[in-house]
Amino acid sequence: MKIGVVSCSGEDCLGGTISRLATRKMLDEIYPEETVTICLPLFLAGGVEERGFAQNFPTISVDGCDKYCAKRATEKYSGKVSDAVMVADIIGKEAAESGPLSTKNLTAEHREMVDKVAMEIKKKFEAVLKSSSAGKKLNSGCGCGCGCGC
Amino acid sequence: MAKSYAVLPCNGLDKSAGCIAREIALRIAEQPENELLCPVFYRVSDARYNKTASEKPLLVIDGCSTRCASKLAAEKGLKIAGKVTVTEEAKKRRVTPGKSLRLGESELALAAAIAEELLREEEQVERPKEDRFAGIVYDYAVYTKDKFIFRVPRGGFYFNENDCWVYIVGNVARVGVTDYVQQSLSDIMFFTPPEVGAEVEQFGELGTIESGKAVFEVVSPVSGRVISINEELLAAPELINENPYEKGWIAELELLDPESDREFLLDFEQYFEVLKKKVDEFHV
Amino acid sequence: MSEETFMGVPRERIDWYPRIDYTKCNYCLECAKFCPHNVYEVREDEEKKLVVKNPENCVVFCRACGKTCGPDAISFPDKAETTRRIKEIRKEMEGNG
Amino acid sequence: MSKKIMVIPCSGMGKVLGLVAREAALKVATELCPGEAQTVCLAYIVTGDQEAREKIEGADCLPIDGCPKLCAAKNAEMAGGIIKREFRAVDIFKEHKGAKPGDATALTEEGWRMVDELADRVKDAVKELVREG
Repeated sequence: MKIGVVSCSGEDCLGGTISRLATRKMLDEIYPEETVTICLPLFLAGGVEERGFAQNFPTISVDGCDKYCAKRATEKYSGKVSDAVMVADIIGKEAAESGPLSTKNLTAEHREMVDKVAMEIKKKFEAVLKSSSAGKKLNSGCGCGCGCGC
Repeated sequence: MAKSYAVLPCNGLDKSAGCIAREIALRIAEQPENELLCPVFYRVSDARYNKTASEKPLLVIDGCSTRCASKLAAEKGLKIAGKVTVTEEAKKRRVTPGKSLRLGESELALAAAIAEELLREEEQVERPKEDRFAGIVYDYAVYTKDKFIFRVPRGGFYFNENDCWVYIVGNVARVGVTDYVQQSLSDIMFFTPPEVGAEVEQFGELGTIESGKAVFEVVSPVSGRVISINEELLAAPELINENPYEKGWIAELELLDPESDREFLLDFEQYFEVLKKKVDEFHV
Repeated sequence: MSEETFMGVPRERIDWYPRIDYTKCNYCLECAKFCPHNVYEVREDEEKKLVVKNPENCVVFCRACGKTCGPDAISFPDKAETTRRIKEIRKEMEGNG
Repeated sequence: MSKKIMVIPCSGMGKVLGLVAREAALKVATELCPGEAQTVCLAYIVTGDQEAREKIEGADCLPIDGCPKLCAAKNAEMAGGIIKREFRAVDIFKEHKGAKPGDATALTEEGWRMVDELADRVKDAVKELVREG
């Protein structure tokens, strides 16, 4: 079973950049085998398969600022999130709302922020993993409607 | 009524086939009412030719199988009324053009013959080109892994273990790749078509498609002679990602040995099992 | 369909796997990184750092790793010949079956 | 001059194409055309908030998408933006066959060169729109 991690786009502020990078860190390094992501705007631009994302996977949203775009858009178009991470609560509102950052200009300080947020995602992730693997089995079967249960 | 045409040749100045293409274009353009589009100028400036190109039926003349002129026409969104590729025409006529960029007698004769035929064919066009594959009914079975969806069409489609499909109507086969290929490659950015007219054996190469991840060789499920390729893929190979069974088909072949091909084809049930196994084992 | 068959023929009877031309190979290892089927093995301590370890894992008629090879050191058997051979084996098997 | 031109990159979480789109947008808005263009956060547009809609409704938009799914263009249009031109990182990739641009987390030098090329094209479009008024 896999868990979805959905980040905001993060175009308006540093919190968004950190949110994206922390999400990538989950996908690339921390739990590469257990995580999937989706581009948030695909809920609208994509098809049924994309909109079904949060129904198929327990999903954690990661937002940079208190607009909570990732959480709200996921819940509006796809399904309820299992938990939500707010970057501003972790690195401070002021830092989070400063200007957006190119990955070219990442400093050690920024990387530290990314790590902190990633750890928070990890914590929530493990909690979600525990509770949902105890629950129903998700997203199995081939969906071909043949009832083969494969 | 003598019709008037817009002629778009390639400008292959570095190959004799390109020079022949240019010669054919000149011959057609010399007829009254016809107009020549310069591909080099067209690339930098839309304004000059857009009107002509949209009003007159367009004849596209390519020198070699790189098909620069066809690609240009596709990029500009033009509808092609008629087209030839010099290397293929030469093969058909069993002529081997010389290497020299200056046209000799036989090259000029070839150019004249191709030009004449192209005009004659177009005179009697108007016959709408019927699409013999228009009647396909698409009914997909779906296998899901994570967020990836793999569709496999039922009914009439056959497959090989190299994840290519074939749909046969009469003596003609349409060929493409399956969702497994398109999902594995991710964003497909390049399509190198097979040469029209070429004979391909079963499991032979039918062009390649390429993404940032890899190059995939289309492995022909049947043996045959390539009679057409999906021109739209030249400008928009992403159609393969959107749906490799419908708008993303690769090529059409005239079958050479359907009986013996059959032996090596999988039907829907067989391929669906192969696909599920591959997805479970390898797909990341 | 069992694991080790291709078109109904036991995989080990089909001669299809990459041949490395060691005079051309520059050990960039792109092919090994690319192939998801563990056909290749990298041996850091040996002179031939790259070997075809599991030829039978190679997908029959797949030549994708060859297209990652800059120096063009990878080749495959002739496809038509291989197809012919597979057909023969199938006939034999039917005869015995 | 009324509103600034909206440069809207896709979210691009999943692929290097998206990261190139995003970095190009950022470069246009902060380095190349800070006076004429601004970025808009696509996720915010997607929420459908009134405030987000007002920001983009009737504005000239230059969506920069990574892949042919065109999230940015489609969502900007749904929110009432006027799409002046569409850019796709994948088109730059097509011009650099075989290049290794990096991944969705970090770009290589080649990846950054593509960012520069894409940003230049967007910049040209911004300048052209400004000239047209």
